[in-house]
Amino acid sequence: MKVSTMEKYILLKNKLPEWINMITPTYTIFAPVKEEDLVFFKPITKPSEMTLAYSNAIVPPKAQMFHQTETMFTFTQGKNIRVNPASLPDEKIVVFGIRPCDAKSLSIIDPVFTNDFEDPYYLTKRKNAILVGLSCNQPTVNCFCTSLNGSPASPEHLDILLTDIGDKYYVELNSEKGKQLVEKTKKLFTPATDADSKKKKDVEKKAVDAITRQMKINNVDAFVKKLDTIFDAPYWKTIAMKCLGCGACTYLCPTCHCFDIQDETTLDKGARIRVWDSCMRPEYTLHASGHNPRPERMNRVRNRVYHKYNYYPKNHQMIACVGCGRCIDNCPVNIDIIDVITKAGEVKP
Amino acid sequence: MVNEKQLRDEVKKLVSRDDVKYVIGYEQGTYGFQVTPSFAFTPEEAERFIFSPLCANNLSVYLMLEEKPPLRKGEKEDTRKVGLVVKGCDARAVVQILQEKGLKRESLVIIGVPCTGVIDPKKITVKFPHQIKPVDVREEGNHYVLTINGKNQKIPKDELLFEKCKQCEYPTPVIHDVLLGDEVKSTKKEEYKEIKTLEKKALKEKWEFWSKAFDRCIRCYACRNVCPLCYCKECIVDQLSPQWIYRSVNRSENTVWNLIRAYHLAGRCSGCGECERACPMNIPLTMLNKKIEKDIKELFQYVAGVNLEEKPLLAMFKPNDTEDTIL
Amino acid sequence: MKENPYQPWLATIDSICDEVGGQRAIKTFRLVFQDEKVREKFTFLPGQCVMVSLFGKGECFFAISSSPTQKGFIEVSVLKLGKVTSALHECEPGDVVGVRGPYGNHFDVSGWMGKNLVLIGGGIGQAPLRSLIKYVVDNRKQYGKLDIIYGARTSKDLCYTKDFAELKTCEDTNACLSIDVKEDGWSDFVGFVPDNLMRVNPSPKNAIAVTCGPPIMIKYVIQNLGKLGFSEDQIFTTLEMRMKCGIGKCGRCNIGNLYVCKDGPVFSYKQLQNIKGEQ
Amino acid sequence: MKIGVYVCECGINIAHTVDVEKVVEDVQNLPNVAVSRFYKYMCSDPGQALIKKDIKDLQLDRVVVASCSPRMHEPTFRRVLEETGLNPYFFEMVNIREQCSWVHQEKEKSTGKAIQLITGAVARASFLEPLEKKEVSVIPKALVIGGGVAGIQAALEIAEKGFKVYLVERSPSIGGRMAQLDKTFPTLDCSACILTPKMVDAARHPNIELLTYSEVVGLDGYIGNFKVKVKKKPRYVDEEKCVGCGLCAAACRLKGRIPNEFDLNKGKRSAIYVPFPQAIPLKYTIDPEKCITLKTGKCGDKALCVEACERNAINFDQKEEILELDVGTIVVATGFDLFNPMEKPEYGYGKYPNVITGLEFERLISASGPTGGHIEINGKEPKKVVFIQCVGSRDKKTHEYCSRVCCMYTAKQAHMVKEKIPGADLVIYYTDVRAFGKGFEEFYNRVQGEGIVYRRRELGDPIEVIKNNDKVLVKTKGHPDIDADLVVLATGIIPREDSKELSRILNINQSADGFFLEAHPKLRPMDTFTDGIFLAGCCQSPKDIPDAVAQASGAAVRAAEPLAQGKVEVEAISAVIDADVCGGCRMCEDLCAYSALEFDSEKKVMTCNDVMCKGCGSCASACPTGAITMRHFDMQQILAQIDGISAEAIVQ
Amino acid sequence: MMQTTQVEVKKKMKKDFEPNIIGFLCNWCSYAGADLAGTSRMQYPPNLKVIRVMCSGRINPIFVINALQQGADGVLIGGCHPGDCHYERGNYLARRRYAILRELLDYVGIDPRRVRMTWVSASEGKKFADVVKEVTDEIRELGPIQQLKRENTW
Repeated sequence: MKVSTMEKYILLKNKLPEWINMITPTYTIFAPVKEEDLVFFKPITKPSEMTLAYSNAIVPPKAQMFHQTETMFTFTQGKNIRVNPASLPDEKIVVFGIRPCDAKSLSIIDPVFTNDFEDPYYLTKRKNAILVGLSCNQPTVNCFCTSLNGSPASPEHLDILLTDIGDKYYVELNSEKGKQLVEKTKKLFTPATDADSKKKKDVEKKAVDAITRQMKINNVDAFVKKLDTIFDAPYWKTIAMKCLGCGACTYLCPTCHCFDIQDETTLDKGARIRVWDSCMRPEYTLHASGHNPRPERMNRVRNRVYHKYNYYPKNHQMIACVGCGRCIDNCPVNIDIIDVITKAGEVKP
Repeated sequence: MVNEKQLRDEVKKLVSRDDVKYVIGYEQGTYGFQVTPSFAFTPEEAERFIFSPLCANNLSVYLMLEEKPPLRKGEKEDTRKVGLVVKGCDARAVVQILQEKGLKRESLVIIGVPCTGVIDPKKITVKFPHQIKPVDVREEGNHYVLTINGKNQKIPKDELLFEKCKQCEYPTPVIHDVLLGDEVKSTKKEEYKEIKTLEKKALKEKWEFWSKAFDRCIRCYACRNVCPLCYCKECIVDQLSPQWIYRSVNRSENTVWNLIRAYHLAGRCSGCGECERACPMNIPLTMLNKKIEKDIKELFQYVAGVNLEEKPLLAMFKPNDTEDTIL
Repeated sequence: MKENPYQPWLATIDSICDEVGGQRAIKTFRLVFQDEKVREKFTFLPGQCVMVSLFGKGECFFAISSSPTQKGFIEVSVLKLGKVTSALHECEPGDVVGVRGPYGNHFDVSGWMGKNLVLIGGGIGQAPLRSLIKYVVDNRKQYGKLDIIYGARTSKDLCYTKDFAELKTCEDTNACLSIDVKEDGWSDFVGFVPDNLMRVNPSPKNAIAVTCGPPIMIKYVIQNLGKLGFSEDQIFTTLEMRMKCGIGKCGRCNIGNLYVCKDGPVFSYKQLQNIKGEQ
Repeated sequence: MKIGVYVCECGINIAHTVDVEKVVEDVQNLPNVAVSRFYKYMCSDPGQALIKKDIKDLQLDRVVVASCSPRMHEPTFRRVLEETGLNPYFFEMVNIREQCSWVHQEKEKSTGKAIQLITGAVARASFLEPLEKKEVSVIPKALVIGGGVAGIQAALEIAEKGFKVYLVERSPSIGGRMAQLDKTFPTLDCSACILTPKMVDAARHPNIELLTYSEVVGLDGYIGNFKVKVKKKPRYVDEEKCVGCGLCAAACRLKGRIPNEFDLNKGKRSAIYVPFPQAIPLKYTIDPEKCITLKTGKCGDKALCVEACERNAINFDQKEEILELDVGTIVVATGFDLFNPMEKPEYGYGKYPNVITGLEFERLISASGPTGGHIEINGKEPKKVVFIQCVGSRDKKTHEYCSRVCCMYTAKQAHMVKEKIPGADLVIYYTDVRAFGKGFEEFYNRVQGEGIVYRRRELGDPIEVIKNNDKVLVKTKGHPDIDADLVVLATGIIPREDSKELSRILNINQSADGFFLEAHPKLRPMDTFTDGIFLAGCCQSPKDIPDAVAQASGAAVRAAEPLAQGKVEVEAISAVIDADVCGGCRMCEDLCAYSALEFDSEKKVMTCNDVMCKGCGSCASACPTGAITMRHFDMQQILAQIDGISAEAIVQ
Repeated sequence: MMQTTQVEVKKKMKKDFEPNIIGFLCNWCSYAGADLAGTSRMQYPPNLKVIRVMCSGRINPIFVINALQQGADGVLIGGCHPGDCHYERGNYLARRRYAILRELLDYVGIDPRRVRMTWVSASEGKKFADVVKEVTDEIRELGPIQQLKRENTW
């Protein structure tokens, strides 16, 4: 999918609405929309609905591929049991304004939904989606993507990346999909100059420099091994003391992908639905027998950390964290993953 | 505000006692204006304790959150006391928990802090969105003085205070073993201005307001988990048979969840506002809780969390309770 | 796009066998796929599992307790415990359920050819072993000595009594039953399964031991196998976790980085010792 | 799961507004429904046999019957299930008669509603759980409240069956209203003559313990195991010692100065008294509100009664006692009050001595009454007597019901006047004469034949009684005025003043008219909705003596049944507490009116006493953790029922 | 002109609309009252479908909310008159719960007239019929419930 030589263009800021208007008939456009001081990715019908002066969406755009609630199929109950497959949407979508970190999160969770059993719900939407990113010029307090080999202006996991370089956007086409999206609207774009490229680099550097909080993981492999040695450390208990066991961190995490499956019914019909679930809840692992392999909050907090920084790297060779800082921003008791991981590195085995 | 040295000394004294397991207080958080709950098991750990206008958390939530794994053979139950730093509204939650017999009074040592109001972190981060280093916040009369990068900034209290604090009727903890500092008397009366304004609106407007708010709900249940009085062993939303509230996240289920949560706190909510603070989706949850608080005050002359001997609101009745809308 | 892995095939309950009654009842359900093509296509090996759906109630993960050598149906044994299993117990022959699978790994039946097998089960834990036993009995010549050690609390809690009656008459098969407490008319061993294992005293030579059952039993069985000289990689067990998807996505059944549904349920003792994670 | 649905046509009661065929057809398709049928009378033997056959042949495990109110036939059908070996609580009844076919006219809509209701029931049925009936042992004793003729009858009958009976009477003597009557209609037996032997029997019966001058003040427990609190008021006379000689009363300083309530204040008594000469027990009682010693602590130099009493029976130190009785069943026979005609001032009652009530008239003509049976008013024998019927009865403003006895007692009283004052002029104002009982019509004809004038007036027509010298003028619309010497008002029977309080103590219901409510007006006229408590006599509705006695006998039989059985089934519907979920908040403890919920301080959870629990479910709906399940009305069942009723496919 | 027709259409729709009303009636008073209305052949609209419970105290506010979720346009709770509860106090407890619930529903914009409570004794058949008429008319006027109802997009 990736194109070898990235094509680079310029889109004047005042042309952006035109571009969006041009692609709106073909694509459902999810863009950042402000509501009650928060930003959400929502379908828009006209460019004026969106806001691009934002740091990041409260709910990560993983929700556009991996719906919080999804009907897997419906069935009829009673005498004539029938299963009716849910129709998978063939709607083409553009996630506009997605941050590079969130785009990376999708690449991170892709293998889970792919593995031996392809998840049709996620993959259909993922394949039908074009990610048009927007570089993060003003990282927030808790942004730390650079600690995880990310960059606020990296086109790596995107189809297209836009970078605000003053009165215009520096446009990088990073995939065939991205190219195709621009193809029909080529007239709005002009090729980027070296000066533009330099400008982009400057903007990126400024943004990188603005990220002041750092998580200290020097070597991923070493850190994974380190965690293996401190699994039983009392450290986890001290972290978990504060934890309330709410699911805010998991629901808002762009790489968390756990779900629950439930049947919802009326008298004669029903649907099997899946909803986001959270490993922070005791019910998550509770056996019908009453046994719970992760009975205490300590087990669950540790599992969450290990899942991202130990199990995931073991299985998929990457840390399942992009450094977006949402879990830090939204923890009611200031459990701070930067702090947790940095200090874990210092714990003696 | 409280003298921190006095607070630490008190906590050190407590944790040195054989019958005290640990004391829950506040310490400096990891960035900016964050303050975080802190557990002192030893006098050294008590050194971390602080108290400032940033100490918003209601620590009484931890009283019912402590997990007690089943005892092993021969193991004895740890019956040592837990110490707790409480503000006015936190103390009401403690009273309510004790009243509901969730805990025994003897199992607690309560350090009361007369409270002159705490800062809403949402309000302060809007003003200083990129503050990473910890900030010293002091109170001076009607102002807060913030020392940021060596410079002092004076901000009127009203701009930063939680709304709940502006009409607090019980700023001095109604229950305590030790009271640090002088009692703060309230001259305020909860006016429920916001509630009354909304009440008067047309049904359609009210529904628009709330459905929009509930639509945002992602059912992370932070509101529930942060609430000191939501301590059911199994919450109704987690029950599967019967399943009253479907796990689907949509307007109907979200509305019902939020209504049930509020209803469940009828006559129990101490008004600490933690639910709203914890909500990542900015749902004005206290407006639901306060509404019920107002109603039960008016209908049944009932105030939660101020009297240890009070019986639960919904477990009793008066023969002449309101009949207004009964056919 | 491949077939939707979450969507079950319809299967009819062909027959139900009451294994154990009472509070913790166990029933074995024989399921026949409605679609003939599925019936043909569905292949599995002992140890593998299926997700059985009761529409409107939910899904549960069960080890297949019949053997791949038995064609045209699969069987699952169900302990009545939660919402779905209780509802399953209410079902009658002719009722329709959903089945998807097979999932998970399996006993290494080809790798174990020529070896002596010691199969140690307790209670409902016998279900996956039953599949293996049938498989081995049906391919008897390819395996060495077969020791089956199975126990339950009382004689009424023993599953598959009919099978055992047959097994006892089989040559080269040593089926040793036990119950925990003495009962009138019980001629087999009285005592716990790990003790019965010591009594049977199988040789570790060229042998594989597989144990399934309650965690506490497994713990002592493994200890005793060690005493008998079995090494870590000679001992296998199956694990259980709360499951939802069955295909390694929903997240909850992990032990460390392994998912029981996908990477298990069969693990060697050696493997388990190296996993950091809650079991 | 196999559910059988049976729809009853109830003759045409249901079928005329509900298309049962369509109902059966539609519900056939519901999940889990194995069979649905309709039949003319489901409750009939063939109807029941139909269900039984299906249960056996089709192996049904739940049964839904759509017919009349479950308050009527639920037990019938539960028995059907039981007889086939199915748990009786696997039954669900749908009310498509009282709450559907009888109250709606449009066939289409009633049919739709019936389908919705049945769908709800079917949905609920699949979640029904088997319940075990609970048995409790029965204390082989009974309590009868009220010592009137009904109470006496009930007590005697229970006692005769060999069970101990406490007969509680609030006044100093048993006998009740009947003791106040002179003659009884239509046979003109002397009331006292037929009642007194019964009173004596009751007093003498070894199984009956009389508790006169006593009141029931509290009740706890349940059928088979009631705990009754009885307040025994002090008589200030030692009952053991008093022989009823009456010397004390004769000696009393207040002799002849206190109006006697028994004579409706027409006669006079002492402060120490028996209400009437045949009182049982014949023990004297000191009126604490009148007795000088009790009021002032001193009565002259020495209380004369004390002096007079040879047996030293008088004891001013007696105190009120609270007795606790354990009984298995209770018969309530608390009788009635009479309408107070002061509420209808137009009759002049209370203003003019010439206007008296029927009961006052009874005392007047009674040989043991204040005048020794001589009819006199203002010291003269009346020549012109007017009777007015329906005073406080059949009157929307006061009491809407008919008191049933006034027509006949008025006829009887008129007859008595004629007998004693042959020349008297008698006019009876009536609206309808209701002479429905045995011998009533004959008696009415006889009285008419005696020259007594019956004048009809419409119920709405006012009658006015005004003073005319020492007589009164009775003015009636459409009739000439009558200058009468005596006006007798036939006042109606009304519920006792304290019946509300008693209904609360006993936890039984009152109907709209204030009388105690029977469990079923036709089929369970003696039962209340509280198991183990039965009704007899006028506390349930106005009755004449034979009806009261008949009902008392019936109530006695009902009350004796559990005593004879020795055990009784109590409500299987009760709360269960899941100890794993219970948080021990003890909220429910305060809620339960029956103290069925107890805190287990060791396990720190609540426990529910099955037998004490009445199954109201208040605790379950208040339990914050949802630890309390209300059997037979659990969340799952109700949820399913709502779902079924509202199922879109059906509602459309 | 155009406007009037629209209003008329709207009115007509309201008239045609048959609300689904769920009644939770206590066994001892209001259910008996409903039975009496039946034996007295008092006519009332068929929209109310009764769920019998032992006592109004059994009615958890969640029942009401759930009924509205599952498609009831209105809910009627029936209990014994104050002081007459078969279980002494269930109706008093229910009354408190109801008062709070009603206020709360109103506050979030759900017409509180959709949830009503009534005291009907076993002898008040007429009252029961009248209440059902009144409630049905009122809810018919309010139209189908727009809030709370489960959409079940599947």
